Amino acid sequence: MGFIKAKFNAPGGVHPAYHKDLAAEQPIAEMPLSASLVVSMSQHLGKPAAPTVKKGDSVLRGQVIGEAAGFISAAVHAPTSGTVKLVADVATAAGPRATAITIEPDGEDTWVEGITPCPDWHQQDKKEIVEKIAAAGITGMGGAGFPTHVKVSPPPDSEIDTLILNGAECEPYLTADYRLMLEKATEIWQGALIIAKALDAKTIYVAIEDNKPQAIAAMQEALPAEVGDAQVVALKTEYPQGAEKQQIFAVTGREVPAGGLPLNVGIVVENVGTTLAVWDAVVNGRPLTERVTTVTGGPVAKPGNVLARIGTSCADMVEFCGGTEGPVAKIISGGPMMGFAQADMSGPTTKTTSGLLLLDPTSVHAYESMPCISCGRCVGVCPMNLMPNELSQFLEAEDYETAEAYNVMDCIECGCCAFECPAHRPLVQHMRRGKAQVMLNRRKQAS
Amino acid sequence: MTMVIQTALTIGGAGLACGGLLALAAKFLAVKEDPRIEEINGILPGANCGGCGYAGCAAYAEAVLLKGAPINLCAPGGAEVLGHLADITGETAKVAEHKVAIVLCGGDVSYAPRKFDYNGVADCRAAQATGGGDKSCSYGCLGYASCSHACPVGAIEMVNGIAKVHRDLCISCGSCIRTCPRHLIKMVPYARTIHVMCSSKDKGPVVKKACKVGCIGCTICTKLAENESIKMEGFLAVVDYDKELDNDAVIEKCPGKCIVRI
Amino acid sequence: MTEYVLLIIGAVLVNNFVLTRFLGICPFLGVSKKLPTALGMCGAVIFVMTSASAVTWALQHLVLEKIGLGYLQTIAFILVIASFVQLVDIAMKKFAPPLHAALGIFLPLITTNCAVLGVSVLNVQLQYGFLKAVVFGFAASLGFSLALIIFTGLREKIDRANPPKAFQGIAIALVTAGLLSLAFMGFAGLV
Amino acid sequence: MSDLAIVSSSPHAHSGSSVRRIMLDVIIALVPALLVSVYFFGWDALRLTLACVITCLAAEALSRKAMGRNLGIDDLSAVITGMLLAFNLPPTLPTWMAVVGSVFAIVICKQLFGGIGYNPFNPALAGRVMLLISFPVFMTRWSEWTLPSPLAMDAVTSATPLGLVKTTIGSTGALPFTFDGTTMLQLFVGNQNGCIGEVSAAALLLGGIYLLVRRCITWHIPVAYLATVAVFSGILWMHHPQQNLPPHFHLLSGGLMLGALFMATDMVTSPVTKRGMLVFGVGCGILTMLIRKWGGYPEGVSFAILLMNAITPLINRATRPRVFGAPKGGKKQS
Repeated sequence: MGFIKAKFNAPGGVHPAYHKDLAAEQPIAEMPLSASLVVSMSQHLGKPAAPTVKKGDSVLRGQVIGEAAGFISAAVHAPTSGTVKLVADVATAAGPRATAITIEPDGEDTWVEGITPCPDWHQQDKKEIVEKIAAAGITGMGGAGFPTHVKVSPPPDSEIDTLILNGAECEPYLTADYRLMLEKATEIWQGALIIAKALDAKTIYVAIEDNKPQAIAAMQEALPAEVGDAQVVALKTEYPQGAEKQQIFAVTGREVPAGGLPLNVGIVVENVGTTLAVWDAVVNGRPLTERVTTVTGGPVAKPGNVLARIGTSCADMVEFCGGTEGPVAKIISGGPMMGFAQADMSGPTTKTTSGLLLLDPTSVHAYESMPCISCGRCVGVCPMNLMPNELSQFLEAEDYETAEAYNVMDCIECGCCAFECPAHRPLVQHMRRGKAQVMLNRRKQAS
Repeated sequence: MTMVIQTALTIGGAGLACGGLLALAAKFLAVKEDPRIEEINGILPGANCGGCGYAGCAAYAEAVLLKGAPINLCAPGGAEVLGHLADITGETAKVAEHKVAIVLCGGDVSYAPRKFDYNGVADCRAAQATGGGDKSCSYGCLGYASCSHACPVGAIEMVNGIAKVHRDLCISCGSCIRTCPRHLIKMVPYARTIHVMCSSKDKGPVVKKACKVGCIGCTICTKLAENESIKMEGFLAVVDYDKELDNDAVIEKCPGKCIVRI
Repeated sequence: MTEYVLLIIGAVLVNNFVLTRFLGICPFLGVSKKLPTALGMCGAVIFVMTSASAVTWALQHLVLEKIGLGYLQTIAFILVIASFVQLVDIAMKKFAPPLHAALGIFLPLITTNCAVLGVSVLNVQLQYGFLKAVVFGFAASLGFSLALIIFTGLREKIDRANPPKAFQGIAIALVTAGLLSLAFMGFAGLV
Repeated sequence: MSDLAIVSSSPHAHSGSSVRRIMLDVIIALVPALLVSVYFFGWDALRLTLACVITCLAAEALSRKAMGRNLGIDDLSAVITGMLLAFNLPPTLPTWMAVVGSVFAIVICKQLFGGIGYNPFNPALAGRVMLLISFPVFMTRWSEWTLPSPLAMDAVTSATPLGLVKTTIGSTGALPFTFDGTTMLQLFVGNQNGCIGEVSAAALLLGGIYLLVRRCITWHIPVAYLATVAVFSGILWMHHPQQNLPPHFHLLSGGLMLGALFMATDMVTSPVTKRGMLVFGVGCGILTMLIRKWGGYPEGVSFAILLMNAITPLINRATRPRVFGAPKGGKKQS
């Protein structure tokens, strides 16, 4: 039984230089504990978690230090045992301020009590699985950070028939998911079966770009015998194949309605890293306290894939990878297409930090505010079929009504338009700002 | 002579015919509307600043008559417009106190450096959403002039990288307040001249590191100021504009040099 | 039949009222900011111009010429046109208030739209028969509409342009109209 | 440069394309046509090209300076405007007229709108049409060169092939020459009377292929344009072979190749959507043939493209793609 090729391909898309060779062959390396860990209460979409510890408290690994504050929220756990040094508001790279808890590890790394492995997860029913996922504080680890327990408990009226494991990793430079698929294929499959059980999904696809034949082979080989309808799907190598709506279309030919969710077409997509975390939570009973991050880019001396505790500072990770060689002009949390640039390396990693990318001055792209020359390239590459050229012009003129009428809210901020723009316009930034303003206006109107 | 009569008759006849037609049309197709709406619209300043909370002067005019909106919402119009509105509607209302906008940040480029090199759209809201803003102080004025662009009367000028309101030009419409992502702009009574030009809620050491004219939360001013007209909100001294304050001591004694008279 | 086709092509493209005869510039510049408003204006002008052509033809040939008062042409025509526009105004206020509000002052100004008077006078000058006069009036209003719609598209583009301060607004619109008129010269000699 | 890290919005990667690079590619693509025109028209071709390019650059720099804006001539777009305008001029045109046309193109048609990206009309074409209307005699006085070509047979009228056809059909009702292989070959290599840059279909096609390979243009506009002209003229020709020129003659003569490959494809003034580009090309083709066949001018390419430029915003509006996930064939948003 071989893998199948994706029958469909979503509109648009670009082919950036991949640079995956920097870290692709580096096995996942576990990093020693840092001297201090900073755990943000806002590592996911939705409401930030509410801190449950105060300065001076001692905590154990896996202990809840932040409670989910609402349905769309996620719990946060202590990444190791130690003492709480500080609970304070800090500015995050994305803008809004959030509470963060600084922990000084005691070096013992003692697990909190009550971690009970359950090797035969089949005994657990749907409800228990979802509860365990929620208790483990798992969020989407591909980048957006949507709480996973919400995803795996769809409203009762929606029927989910398909689970797609997202192993596309279409972001250049990043190889964390690739390494996971090579090294943990069996566990990922088990995780997939657990999620499929929670969802009652009959079909499981693993979507991988066809520039990763080894990952395809590894996942193919590990395909468990017990599963009926499961398949590895090779996607055409094109950014953004990892974007949810585009991937669903590529794999199944179903179009998620504009403004809708994948569950509207009976599908749930989970990142492979998330799936592994689910396996860990359900089988080993362990909450999410660490993740694999690709530390890469020209100035990194020894790029690699690092298994680090959540809250490890970027500087420590880079140090673990041999430090830097030559000047660093840009520090990016995530990949080059959708990652967030950081002011410095002091910031901590979160559940969503899939990569830490350093760029030297020559590979930094500078935005200009040149006028649009209407070349139409952004229109051609937009995977959502929008017209970023005119949307950006409406938004520059602060005409939010027109931009909204022309579907600015459907923008997925993938960056294809700005990647192609010969006038070097900051198109994604315009969209992002426009979307925020439209949301603000809508809220104002509702109230 | 015949020609004159003929001319007069023809034109007169045609005119009568047309007039009759129009009269009929006006009768059968008439649309009722309150003539006062147009009248009020004419009295309003026509700046369409939106300060009243309605989409523009015309919308406000309609709201006053049809939805019973208060008649003292037009800040640019001031007492004069209020008087006219009172005459038309028969309502009475007090003139709202003359307020002007002020940007509560004094950390210009010479006092507060940049913490990274921002590359992108020159707009405060965009800059704030990209890395949290490039100013060393995470509460200070970013200086990308969004408020200045939003001001309908050009009352906000960028001086040394921060926004300054010309208080005599300000029409207190509040457009600037809505654009500032850091909520630095406040409406304060025109008569008041002493302000704490800082909005940083950070602790003293953090403020000191970020800006040379920030409020370090020393609380000296709160002790000097009469009847609690300056209060502490966390680590920040805030003027209570409901209480009198005219005391040069607070200005002289402020170690952060952030209390000023404008 | 060919005759009428040529008449229409002539009035729409070759001797476009706005772009080659330069009549009706006021609404052309005034209501070309948004497409829906422009379309409303087109409807109003098509109605007024076609019916005014018919009525003024009748007035000229059945009344004025019969009694030798041909020289009253202009004033009589304006009277008729003015009434027509008032009629449209009243009707629109009743049946399409948003459009009425959007057109604003430009609706009554069709009265002084020289294109309407122009077509009536041209009908007399060119000695068209009744049917031909009506067709010509209709074609001329089509030409006006075509120019207005094209220009509205351009206006939406140049509204986002960045002209020097002295040329912002109506100045750059006039420059654009001039260039559009230049392009329309290509139709010269077509009929 | 400061030591601070650079922070910008995503994406942090870029394809490496730039406006300047695109413009440079277009200039490179125009070089073959320039060489051919120098070969056939000699010094005059060089004189006009230089005059136009230099004037355009100077006008761009001066007008931007007068407006108090940054000098923006390093994007090279003014060079292209200059070259295209020159390519649309007859070899005998006095230099000062070329200068007037260039100033008009750059100042009125481009900089008044705010410079690159904002102009609704192709500046070179608008400049050419302005000259054609202002100086019709000079703009249609063709070469005094004795070209080694059967098409330049009438040294007295020295008209372009299309002009010759228009006048001869008008007076005699028959076509002035036959369409054997030699004639076609001469047309193809550029051995014909005409504006300096438009004569050689071969050189222009070479440049067009370069642009396609470099992804500066897409196939949509040129193919739609040329195919429409071919089909339109083909129908006429099959209907009345004695009265009408065959499609291949239409394709190879006049400014069609130059227009279809270099001027209709001007990014700023053509639609941004693929469907819009097809509509644009078809519209250009129909208007070109209308003017060539029934209009007062022997050639209609410039006017056709200018007219389509004018409705480009409407085409963009009408060919907005269906948003991914929006209902198919559903209601269009206003």
